[in-house]
Amino acid sequence: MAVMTYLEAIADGLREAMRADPSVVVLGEDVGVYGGVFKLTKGFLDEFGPARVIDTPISEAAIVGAAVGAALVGLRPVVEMQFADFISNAFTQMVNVAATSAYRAGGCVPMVVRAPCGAGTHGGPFHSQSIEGYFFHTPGLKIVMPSTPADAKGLMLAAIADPNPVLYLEHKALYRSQRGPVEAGLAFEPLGRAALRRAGTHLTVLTYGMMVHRCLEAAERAAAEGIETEVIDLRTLLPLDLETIAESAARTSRVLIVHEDRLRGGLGAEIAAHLGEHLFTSLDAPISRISAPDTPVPYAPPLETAYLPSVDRIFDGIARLARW
Amino acid sequence: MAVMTYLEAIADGLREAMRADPSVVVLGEDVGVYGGVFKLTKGFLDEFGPARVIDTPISEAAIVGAAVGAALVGLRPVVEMQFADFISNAFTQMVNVAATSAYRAGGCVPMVVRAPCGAGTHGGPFHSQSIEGYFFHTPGLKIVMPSTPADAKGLMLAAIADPNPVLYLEHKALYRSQRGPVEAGLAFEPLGRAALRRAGTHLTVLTYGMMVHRCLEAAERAAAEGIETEVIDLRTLLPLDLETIAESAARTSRVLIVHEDRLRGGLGAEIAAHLGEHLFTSLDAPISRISAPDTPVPYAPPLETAYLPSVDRIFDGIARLARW
Amino acid sequence: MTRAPRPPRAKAARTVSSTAPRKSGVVREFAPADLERLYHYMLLQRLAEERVVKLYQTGTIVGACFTGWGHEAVAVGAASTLGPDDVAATLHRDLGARLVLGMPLGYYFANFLGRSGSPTRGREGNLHIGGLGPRILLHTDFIGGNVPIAAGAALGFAVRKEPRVAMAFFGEGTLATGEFHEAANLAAVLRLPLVLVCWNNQFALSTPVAREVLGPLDVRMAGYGMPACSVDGNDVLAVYRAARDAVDRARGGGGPSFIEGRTMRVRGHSEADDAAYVPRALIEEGRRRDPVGRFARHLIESGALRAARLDDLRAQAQAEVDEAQAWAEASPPPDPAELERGVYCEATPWP
Amino acid sequence: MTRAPRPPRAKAARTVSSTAPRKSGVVREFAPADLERLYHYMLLQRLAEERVVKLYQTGTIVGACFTGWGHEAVAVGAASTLGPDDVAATLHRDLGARLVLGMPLGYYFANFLGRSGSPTRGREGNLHIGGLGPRILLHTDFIGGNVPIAAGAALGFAVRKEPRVAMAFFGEGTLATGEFHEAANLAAVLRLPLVLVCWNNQFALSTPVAREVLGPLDVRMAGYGMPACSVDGNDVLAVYRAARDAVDRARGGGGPSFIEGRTMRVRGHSEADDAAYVPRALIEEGRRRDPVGRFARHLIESGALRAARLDDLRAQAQAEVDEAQAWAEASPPPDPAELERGVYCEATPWP
Ligand SMILES: Cc1ncc(C[n+]2csc(CCOP(=O)(O)OP(=O)(O)O)c2C)c(N)n1
Ligand SMILES: Cc1ncc(C[n+]2csc(CCOP(=O)(O)OP(=O)(O)O)c2C)c(N)n1
Ligand SMILES: [Mg+2]
Ligand SMILES: [Mg+2]
Repeated sequence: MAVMTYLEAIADGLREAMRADPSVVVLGEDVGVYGGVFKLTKGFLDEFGPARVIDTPISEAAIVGAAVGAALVGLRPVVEMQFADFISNAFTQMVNVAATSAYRAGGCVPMVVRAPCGAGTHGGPFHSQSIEGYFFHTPGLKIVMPSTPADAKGLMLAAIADPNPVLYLEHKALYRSQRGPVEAGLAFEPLGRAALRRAGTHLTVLTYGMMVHRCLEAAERAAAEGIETEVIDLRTLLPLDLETIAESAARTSRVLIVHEDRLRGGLGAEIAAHLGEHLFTSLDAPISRISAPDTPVPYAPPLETAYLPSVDRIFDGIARLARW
Repeated sequence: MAVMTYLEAIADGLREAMRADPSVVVLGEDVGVYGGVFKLTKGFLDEFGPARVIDTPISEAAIVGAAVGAALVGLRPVVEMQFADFISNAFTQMVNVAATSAYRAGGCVPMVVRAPCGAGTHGGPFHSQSIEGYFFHTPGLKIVMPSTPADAKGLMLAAIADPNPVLYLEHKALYRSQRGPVEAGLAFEPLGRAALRRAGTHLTVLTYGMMVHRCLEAAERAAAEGIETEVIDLRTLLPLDLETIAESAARTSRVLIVHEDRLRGGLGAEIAAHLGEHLFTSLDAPISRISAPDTPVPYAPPLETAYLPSVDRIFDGIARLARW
Repeated sequence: MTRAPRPPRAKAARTVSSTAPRKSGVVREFAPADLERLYHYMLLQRLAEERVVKLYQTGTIVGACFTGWGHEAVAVGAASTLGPDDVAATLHRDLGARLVLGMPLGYYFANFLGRSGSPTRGREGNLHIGGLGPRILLHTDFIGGNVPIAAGAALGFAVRKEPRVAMAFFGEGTLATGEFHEAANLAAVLRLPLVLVCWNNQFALSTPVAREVLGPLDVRMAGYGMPACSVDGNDVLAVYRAARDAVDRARGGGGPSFIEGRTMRVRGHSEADDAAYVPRALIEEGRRRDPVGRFARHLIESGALRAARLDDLRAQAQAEVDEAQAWAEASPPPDPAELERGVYCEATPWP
Repeated sequence: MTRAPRPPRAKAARTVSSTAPRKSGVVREFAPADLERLYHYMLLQRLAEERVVKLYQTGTIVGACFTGWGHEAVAVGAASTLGPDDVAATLHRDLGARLVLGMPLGYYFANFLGRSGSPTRGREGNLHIGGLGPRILLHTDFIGGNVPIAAGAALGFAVRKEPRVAMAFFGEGTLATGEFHEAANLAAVLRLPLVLVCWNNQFALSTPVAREVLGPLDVRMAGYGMPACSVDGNDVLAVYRAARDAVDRARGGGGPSFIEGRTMRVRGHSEADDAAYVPRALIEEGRRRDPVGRFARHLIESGALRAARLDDLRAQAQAEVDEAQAWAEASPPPDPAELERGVYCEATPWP
């Protein structure tokens, strides 16, 4: 199996889909000639031509809206947001148009919106955000966020295959830092299934995105102190794999939720509320959450470092919970 | 004390503020000549003139953005969204510009965005939404939602007085259905304080907006069966009055959260997660949530009725929890 | 998703013998059957909306009630230039366009009445029907929001190199919106086969056009780099001619065009609005220029149709309205058990 | 909020004796001190950005690095027409405008270096400084998003009937955005005292202007119902004259105006971009038309300034850059304990 970076794996999935089906097209700002600001679609214009790799003006609302229209007439558009942050300009088309199409009129909108997100690259408040918290509340959308190259490709293919609008979150800090084996061809990774990254008996850590790697590191440290941590990578954030989550939580009876997104109204809130209500009698400790603080993402390295949940903080959370 | 409808009370608060300070202005679509689609600003144009009651083109993003700019040079703009649903067009200006101003640059943005929201008026998917779930996740914003005429006026005045951007949610179904005594003059109701609507010992119901009235009705029914329900009206949704909430929850040891907004990622999730973590040892039953389902708001009366949490559903939730 | 049976389709008026007394240019330019078809759909919109207003006034219809009174020529004239594979994004004054594109009139009543027989299964209200199979694109209440969708459909045709055209309908106030702007600009830059049809009815709710956008609309839109024109929106043939040129240009790879149809909103914004803010003179003048009556007179004077034939057509349209309403009323209200169904589309295997 | 002491202010070059050898129209139109001031700020932007590029290349500055190379004439020429109470919404190529409006150069370095001394206290990066007291409005990274804010400031002035003007700076790609459109249209309809200053540097990142918006920018903007013109954006005096007229008109109640300053982005979009997609010839031609060098030559040829004086000015500007950088480097990095402070403004009693 080929070894690829997270970024190469996303591109590989997208390329395979475009080779498999001429109705898959890419559109966004600077995706063609430039190959995208992260060079993810580099070479796509040459291979697929300007009719399928479409450079657009700076118009997020129209880009997403056009993807909806194109999907309605049979294309499978894959939109690139230059940075996830800018998707707020397309909020209406995302949550009110694309997401409600099936429910209101039975119209399928098979489209993917790629959103390079996350902090750690000194991008400041508008080039670093986690945006899942804004979309998780929306019926009709699906949201995925891979943490490994294999998932990056598999989930991209599954997102394109899905007949619903899918928000595909790719963490900028993982683009080149993550390398791993990736299957060739149409190697789908089905939506809606969490992945067990580490088996454990003392507590369950639920996480996704860049935090998966920090949680695994913290779990290793905890193991050195005799704490066996189970780490689950959610992968699909909407719809959540509640079955897998609940099974593990019931088994370990202790749950720590870790995400990079802000605390208030983040995914952790819904998961904690859900488990707290349905596993009330089987929990031996309060469900805890570790996340970024409720502030914008600061630019200066000392602030940005303090902003992101660290391995130390996660380790402390694990230790506290295990001893509870 | 004068008796007013909820709508009259909002208008009264706004009028008093405009009389007290010439820097308070109203802007939005059809707010002047027409007096707003709900006639809330009827007569304002005559009293305050076109310089302070400003009819704008259909441009939600520019309206909110202009309010930010006007606030930065010393005005206290009060924006009217014709319907809360359309605020998605101004999402960038709300969450990324207005809300982050203080944190990023220390710039105060004293502005209020009025959003007529809520279902029950056969408005369909785009004239009926609850939008707090989309904004609750945002640092730097405040969110209020009155349930009584007195609060409607008091919170409007406090929202205008606040140096931060405040999203003021007004429930369309309460506009003319709620009547009550309202103090004259600048009768402020401070932000950030929940209100005890009904004292009880067996369980705590946390709610806001139109659901306050349904919860009180359900609580009365429960009382007939010997269940003493405490009903707390959150009033300010951001920042939450966690003190009052936690005190009551700890005292009754049973919590039911009721809101009109959808379940997943709604306010109830954060409140349940917070209380579940901090009151773990003092809760005798799982924190339960009652809300609308995770779907758009349907139009047809039978569907819309089934969509909204009913007094029956709330009563059953109270009874179930009390017996748990 | 459970779907009620399709209601009867709007009948395109059958051809008349073209042995009319006098002949004129119009008769030479248009086949009598085409003229009848235009008139038929305009009349059908008018009569259907008259009926819905009655149902609203008697409380049978709840929520909001919009009509396209005075907009029939723009709706029918423009939509009639579309080919069988073309699509349109419609809005709240263009019922006639939906009918021309094949929407069964029963759907209109079923949607207003919130019945399961409507394509939205009662989930949407009043005119907010869309996603009607291939030809009528997903509806959105967001003013301006339907234009990116239409541009996207046009993009789809361009990508596939299909000789198809997308049309978007909207009012003049829509030109103020960011979504309209981004979509019109995108279409111009990418030379998409899109036709932008604007009914300028002088008001956006209570806001006069001069408070929405300054200057002539066609001049403004020409600045986007697309052919733009302004025609009498109460003259169905003028609209038809302008739209035909735009559709041909789009189909031929000439990119998007903009058409302003000048008209007047002769009723309130919705039936809940008495339009007290509109000078009476404007409304009366608008009524005098009523596109339906005017076209009827024109058909007779030009010798295209006999008065008796007009009466037949009215009777036939009236019957269609009765039939459509009956069909809708026979359709059951949606079952609350359906409330949570269909939030997602069911997976179709890909690729 | 703890704030570091203010850094030294950019020194406006002192007046020279106007006994220059030859006299020309320019000298008659502008006082020598004004010409020097224009040159001073253009040079200051250029030298400061050269320094920042060095710091970026050596890894001292992290994140993104943008410069306004070739945009100095638009930035300085337009901003110099503003009065002491006027405001501007700036963006990423207009450092000179911020300096003209009184931003201490030290803030620029402190923000790039993420130091607590910057007005953003290290929370924002690179050029994203804003909310600098009364004159420089809140910055936003969202292309197009600063125009509604500027329009709102202008609205505030109009409401208060204050003779003040708001100016917004942006590039040509910004014209494609919905926020720009809505704000420009709003300003036109409400006749707000707003001046829209567009540097057309031919590219929006990799996208040539013809793929962002079609047709001449000034023609398009005239369609919004506002006076619009296009000038040589590398000629600071041409920009100054156009902006002066627009500012006067705005102040006089004549509403908004649009000014296009034609120039060329002679470097990459950011310093991480080698601009391989830009024809070399375009860049070389842009370099030849470099506004700073060109203005220097013009000042000498017109007899406004002696060559020796230019050397003094350069030395003085270089010293200011050194001083500003030193001030910034002396400012401590933000304290992580500050991370969660200041999300809300502290209440000020009202009314
Ligand atoms: C984004 C958005 N803002 C506001 C509204 C409320 N609204 C519905 S129709 C309308 C007026 C539209 O005017 P115009 O485009 O001229 O069409 P007309 O109703 O005059 O036919 C408004 C403001 C809306 N539907 N969408
Ligand atoms: C809403 C939004 N979309 C995309 C971006 C990413 N971006 C930053 S600058 C830029 C190009 C802007 O082009 P132009 O307006 O011509 O200014 P220039 O950079 O050429 O000076 C883009 C696309 C952004 N900042 N905001
Ligand atoms: Mg109109
Ligand atoms: Mg540019």
